[in-house]
Amino acid sequence: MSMTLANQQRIKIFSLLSPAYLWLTVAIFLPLSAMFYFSFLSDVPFGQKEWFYSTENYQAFFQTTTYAKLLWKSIKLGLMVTGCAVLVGFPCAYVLAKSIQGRSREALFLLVILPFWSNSLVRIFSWAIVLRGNGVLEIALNTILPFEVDVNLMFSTPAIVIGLVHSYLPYVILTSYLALQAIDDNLIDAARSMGANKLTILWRIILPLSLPGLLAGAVLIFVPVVGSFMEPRILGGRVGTYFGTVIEDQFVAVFNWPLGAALSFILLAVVLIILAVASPILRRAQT
Amino acid sequence: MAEVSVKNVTKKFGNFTALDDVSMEFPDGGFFALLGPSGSGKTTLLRTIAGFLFADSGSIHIGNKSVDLIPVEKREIGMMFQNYALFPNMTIADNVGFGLRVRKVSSDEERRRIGEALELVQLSTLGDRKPHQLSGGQRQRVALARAIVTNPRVLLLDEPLSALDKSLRVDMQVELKRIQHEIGITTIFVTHDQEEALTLSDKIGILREGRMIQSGPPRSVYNNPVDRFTAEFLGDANIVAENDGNGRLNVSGNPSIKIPKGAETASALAVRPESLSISATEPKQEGLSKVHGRLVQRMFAGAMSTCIVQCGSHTYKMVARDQDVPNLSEGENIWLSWKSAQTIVIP
Amino acid sequence: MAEVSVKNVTKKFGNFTALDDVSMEFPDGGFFALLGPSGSGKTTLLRTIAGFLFADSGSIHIGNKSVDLIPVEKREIGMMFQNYALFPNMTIADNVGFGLRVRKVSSDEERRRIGEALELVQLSTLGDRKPHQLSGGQRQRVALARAIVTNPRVLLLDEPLSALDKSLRVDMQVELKRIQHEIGITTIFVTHDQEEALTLSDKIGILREGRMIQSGPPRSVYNNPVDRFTAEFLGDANIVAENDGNGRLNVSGNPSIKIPKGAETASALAVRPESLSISATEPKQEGLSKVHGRLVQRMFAGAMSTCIVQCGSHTYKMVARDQDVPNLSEGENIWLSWKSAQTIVIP
Amino acid sequence: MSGVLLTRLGKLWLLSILFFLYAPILVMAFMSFNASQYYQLPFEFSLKWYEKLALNTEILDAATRSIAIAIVTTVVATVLGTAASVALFRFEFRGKRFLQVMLFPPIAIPWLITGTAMLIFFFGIGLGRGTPSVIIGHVALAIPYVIVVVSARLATFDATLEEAARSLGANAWTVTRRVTFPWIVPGIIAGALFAFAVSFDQFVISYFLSEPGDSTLPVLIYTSIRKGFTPEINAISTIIISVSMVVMLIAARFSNFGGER
Amino acid sequence: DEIRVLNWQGYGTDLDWSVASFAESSGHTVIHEYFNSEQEMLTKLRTNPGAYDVVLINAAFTPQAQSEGLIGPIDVSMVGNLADIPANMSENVDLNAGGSLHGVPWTWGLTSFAVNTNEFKELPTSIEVFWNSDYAGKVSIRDDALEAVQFAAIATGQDINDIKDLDAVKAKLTALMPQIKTYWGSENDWNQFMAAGDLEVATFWSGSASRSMAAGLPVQFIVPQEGAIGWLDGLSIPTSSTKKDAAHAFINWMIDPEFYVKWAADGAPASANSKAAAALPDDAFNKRVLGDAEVVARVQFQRPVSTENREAYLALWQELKAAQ
Ligand SMILES: Nc1ncnc2c1ncn2[C@@H]1O[C@H](COP(=O)(O)OP(=O)(O)OP(=O)(O)O)[C@@H](O)[C@H]1O
Ligand SMILES: Nc1ncnc2c1ncn2[C@@H]1O[C@H](COP(=O)(O)OP(=O)(O)OP(=O)(O)O)[C@@H](O)[C@H]1O
Ligand SMILES: [Mg+2]
Ligand SMILES: [Mg+2]
Repeated sequence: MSMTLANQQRIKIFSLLSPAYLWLTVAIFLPLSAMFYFSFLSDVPFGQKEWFYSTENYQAFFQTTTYAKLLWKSIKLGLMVTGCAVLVGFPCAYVLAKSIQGRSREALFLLVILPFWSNSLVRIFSWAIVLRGNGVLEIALNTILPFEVDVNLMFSTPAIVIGLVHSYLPYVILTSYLALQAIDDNLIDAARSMGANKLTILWRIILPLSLPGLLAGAVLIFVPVVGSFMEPRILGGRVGTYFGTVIEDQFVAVFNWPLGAALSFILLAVVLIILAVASPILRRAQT
Repeated sequence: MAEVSVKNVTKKFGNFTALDDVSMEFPDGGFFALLGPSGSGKTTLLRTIAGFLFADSGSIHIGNKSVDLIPVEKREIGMMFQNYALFPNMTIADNVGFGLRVRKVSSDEERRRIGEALELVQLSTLGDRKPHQLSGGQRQRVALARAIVTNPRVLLLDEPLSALDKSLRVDMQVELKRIQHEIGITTIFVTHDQEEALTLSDKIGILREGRMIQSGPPRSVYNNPVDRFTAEFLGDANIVAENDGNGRLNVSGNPSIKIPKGAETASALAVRPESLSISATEPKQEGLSKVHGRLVQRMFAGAMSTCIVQCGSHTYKMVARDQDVPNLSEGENIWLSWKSAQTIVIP
Repeated sequence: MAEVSVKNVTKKFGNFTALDDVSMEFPDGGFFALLGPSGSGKTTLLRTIAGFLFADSGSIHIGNKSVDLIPVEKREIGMMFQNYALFPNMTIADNVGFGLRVRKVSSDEERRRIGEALELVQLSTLGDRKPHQLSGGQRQRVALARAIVTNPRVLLLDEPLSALDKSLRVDMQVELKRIQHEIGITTIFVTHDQEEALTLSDKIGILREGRMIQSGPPRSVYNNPVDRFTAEFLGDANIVAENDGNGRLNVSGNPSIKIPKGAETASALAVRPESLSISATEPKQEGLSKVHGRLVQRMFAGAMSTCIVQCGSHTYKMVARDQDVPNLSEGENIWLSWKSAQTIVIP
Repeated sequence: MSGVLLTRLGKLWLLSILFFLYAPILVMAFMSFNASQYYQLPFEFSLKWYEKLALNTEILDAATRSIAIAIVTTVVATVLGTAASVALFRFEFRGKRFLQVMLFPPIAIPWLITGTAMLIFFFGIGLGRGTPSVIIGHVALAIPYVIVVVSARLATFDATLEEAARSLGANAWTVTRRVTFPWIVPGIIAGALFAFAVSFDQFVISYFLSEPGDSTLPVLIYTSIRKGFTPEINAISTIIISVSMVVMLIAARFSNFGGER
Repeated sequence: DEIRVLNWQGYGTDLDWSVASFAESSGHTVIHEYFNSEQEMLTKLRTNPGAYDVVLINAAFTPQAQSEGLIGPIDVSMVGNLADIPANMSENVDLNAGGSLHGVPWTWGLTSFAVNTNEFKELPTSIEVFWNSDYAGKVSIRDDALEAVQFAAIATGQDINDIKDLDAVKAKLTALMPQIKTYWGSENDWNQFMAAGDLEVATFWSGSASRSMAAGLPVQFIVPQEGAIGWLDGLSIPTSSTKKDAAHAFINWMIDPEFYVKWAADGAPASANSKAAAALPDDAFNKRVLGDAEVVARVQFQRPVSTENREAYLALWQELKAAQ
């Protein structure tokens, strides 16, 4: 009976969605489709090079264990970085949303994102200065501590994790903040009146209610970290070879685009599968 | 299970004083009603007792011990919020069971007690729904069930039955009374329903603009209001005489209104609508105060009817069962009378 | 300003039927009350009239035109929500002024009308506050002011006064009546307060489990309930006789209960608590039905007192003004009687 | 009291995290005042990098261009992204899950690949390189971030508020502007800040799509790696961060977007 | 005209003073675009026809560019300074791919290694220093498959352009891995790591080394007795260039001794122009080290690498890296 009302709604949805998705189509989906097409070619079809269709690029992934090993390493890195960022960032967001009031909250809200505005390369090189032996961290610790310590975190997995957590922390802080700040304080009061301690309230009330925000943040971290290459390369040194760096090599150094594209689509597929498997579990956790 | 006392509590929001030197005793195991106009500080008082708000001065004692340093979750209270505060992410059963799970009750026992509580509020079939799938009154009942299921020492209820229809409300009142009686929970509840306050409670407290104006057993507050506000707020009151400002009562030149002994300097005299009798002719008995007037309106309101009578510049309201009101029509000249003992002296 | 009619509306949530073939007419400019137990579909019906929910079948007409294809914002309604739905980011004045600004009212006029509306709900001084700084009753009044300030054609109020104390509620009732009268807004309100429904409305509708059981002028519904549920829901009812299942009324072997003519096959007979008289001795007048019993409890409830009387297996409830009840003590043997004309026949 | 203690601890935690977030920024600023070209310690104060920067029109031009592109990107991406998230979150329709999943490729596929793909595609359709292409690319990369962040906020919106507004006669646009929008402002602002960051720090897309001679700051920085980028880069970064910080703090002073309930 | 030059950043052509004086003398302005690997350079040429007028190509890649039709023959008559370039350079087979000159020899240099002189009392003379456990964790090589493999080929005494025993190379590199602290990717990395003391021995380019030394870093470039990798860079003109005259003029200016001497002062690779080399002061790095005939004899110049070999090297290198 609400034919036209439904139609009106359809028009509304369409007009809200189409600009963004059209834009994405032109600038991302179509180019990526071209890339997807390339991933089935033997060589890029430019100049006078010869090429033919093949799935050899995808086969390459399975021919050696190198790629699978690196992909697994990247996923582990993604989980580790996401985990650290959530553990570090969520409490932060909570304090920001619930303990800080008034103007200073707005200011802190902005300050959290601001580091993001610096160039990532400059930021990572700065981390290098901090983390290396005889670097800022070691000097600072030695001036504070009464005994000599020797900190050289540079070129190690911890260095990569620190650099990546730093780069992506604002995502989880802000998305969690957005969700936390919307929780009605009365709910927390109600739980307290029933004798719930802080931990129970966190676990049973705050976490489930802020889960949409927390998850958005986690996804925004996990997904790019799995494909990251710059931070591992610069901060990881010898151990900094990941799936992302291999893809980068294909594009920047070796210029085997078809293989690079194939590897990225494998990466995308794996990431989507992980998200698809995780989402029902998480949705159940929310209730 | 524990007596509650509120001692000289003052609470400000910014420079607005929501509670102003409020004191009241709530003896162990009693049933207490807080009344007051909208915005008078009832919720604020409950929240202070619960421990969500910290008094600017004064203190709260529960079971003879100051709880000023004890956080909410250790006070062993059950609280029902005016806006319910149901957990939107949990089912009804989980909402009700929250307090039990916190107390690490065995899961059998938990299930049993959730079942009982839902039964009590007549929602047994809705345990699996989420709060947003319930009607207003259903939500209110879930909140009530949630507050009582843990058998707290003190039960604080903020308008627990306001969204319920009369028959359900009566059922709930009976249950609340039963629980309070059986387990002896000290219960403090805020209500706008005077009948509820008067019939259920052992003691009522009347708040106005953050001050506790009067407290005591319902009948005594009803019959001996300390001021005109209370007289008019709790029940209804026809003011029949007012102090003329020179310390003498002014009965508007109506000598047939008898001023009780010792009340000559009271601030006002009042009579309750239900104390009035209406008659077409002047009643002749001894000891009656009476006024002459015109029946302006007769209104049907179910069990009771209301008559509005205009007597000079005063408008009187009288209530009675329809069958107890003589057959008079609007516009007729009539007499209102009352036993002088029923005149309320407002000091 | 416009008549509303609800025609055979059915609404389901999943497989739960919230409204089941509901029809009701709300003539132009009237004041209508919807009553029903908690969860009976009152809010659902209001929301369907407003246009937030689409009926699964049936249709809604406003001003003789079907509005099924007209979106909420074009229906020119004013709606007050059971949970208020105040805009948290706006001040009280902005909340109230929202509908005006949408209508592009000049800012002078806007200010004036916001002022008036806030005055009406007695919140003039709080215009600058945010909703979270108000008490429950204050929020409710803001919601009310917001719904009426735009002078809509139809006003839909979901328990508009439930959080208000009696005197404020009476004030608001008077104002609502005045506005409805002056501007002629068709007003439909949900209430749990029977007195409110009976005194204010031109017509009431009683919902139960999604069905409209009875509708009509208050007095007629009160005096001629169509079934036992209505009899007991609206007001109170003592069931004095029930059908024995063979099509004959069973007066529990009490021959002094007179069965009205033609009521021999009715499903039950009832009498309202306020119809009863109580006496220590058997009343001898003609035309009275009567029962003998024991006064179990006498309860003070302000204007009215309630007596509970046990008569064999039946429990009777009687209400009257304290002064109209003879001086009897609990436990005494007494007679209850009523004029046979006051026996309610439930068909 | 334990509550107070916990609150204190919480604030302390927040402060340490802020310190963590700013540690490299501080080092970056610190090094811009250090004389050594190779970021060698010990520290030796010098303003020479700022002096050099003042003469380096290439860096200054690139910085200005980057800021301009980032602002345009932020505005466009925020508007489009917010609109889309409103549609995705407030309505039910077929294909919704698909559209939501489609937000992941731009985030998941390394920018390098996306950038290359764009380059090829834009050449294919004859758009070629240049600032318009750069902006198209930046906006596209920023949109998913805006949508994800704004949606996180929308998830907490109480739909009866919209109903209330509609009952008062507000049309869809007014409802959005006056009721929905104020509630999601914090999300929109966060989304906009991310969009700005995505664009302002976007090296790959700009690298592929900008025309020779008008590269952006990140491109300049990235390509100067080979030769060695000098503390001049730190100097310009320090200036940009300080200025943004001042602007933001002023904005925070005069506006209220942290959300309120 | 405005010409566009594609080159590594900071590699001679984009010096401010030179661009300025070229503009002054010829009236042509110069705009630069940079690449980060030869492959990227090729791709840029392929995907941006018409965008560049001069491009720097390593001689090992010139045949490929020529065979793909990306670059065209040089008009020798328009490059007067070509006369000063010795025949061994100008007749280089790779630069003369397709039978005519496609790249004007510009600079050449070595890929060998440099050490931190603070740590080395005595400079090493053998490449084996990389495998010396004293320097474990202080060693670096560039993250480049070809360079790594050719480096190991030298260490195992093989011809870098014709590696017979790839297993030996792999074994040598496997043994090298634990010694490595990090891979370096750019000159900037290298300098910073050295300056910070992270590294003591690292492969390096001769031109870069001279720059680092000029900037005051305590390093010394070593050409070990086992030999070193040599490379030759030429300047080419894309077929699609529309400003060929200006392009030729620019190339001519680039191999002019006047330009070179000034460039060499702040660190440059060796010039292909013998006059330019001769004009250097005696203590200049390029004259001191690369001018030594005994050193030049040890250099193995890079030739083009076949696709199969390139892929094999890459697989080897990736496998080694992934194993870390
Ligand atoms: N989204 C929903 N899903 C399932 N059931 C619902 C939903 N919303 C309401 N209901 C059910 O529909 C019935 C009618 O609800 P409605 O809110 O109309 O009741 P009501 O008469 O307003 O009650 P109250 O007086 O308690 O507010 C209730 O039983 C409620 O549980
Ligand atoms: N956060 C606040 N800031 C300022 N004033 C407040 C705040 N909270 C409550 N108030 C004011 O304090 C007074 C008391 O509020 P309270 O909620 O205790 O009233 P109440 O007696 O419960 O009223 P109601 O019956 O309407 O619920 C009210 O006038 C209210 O406006
Ligand atoms: Mg309250
Ligand atoms: Mg309702």
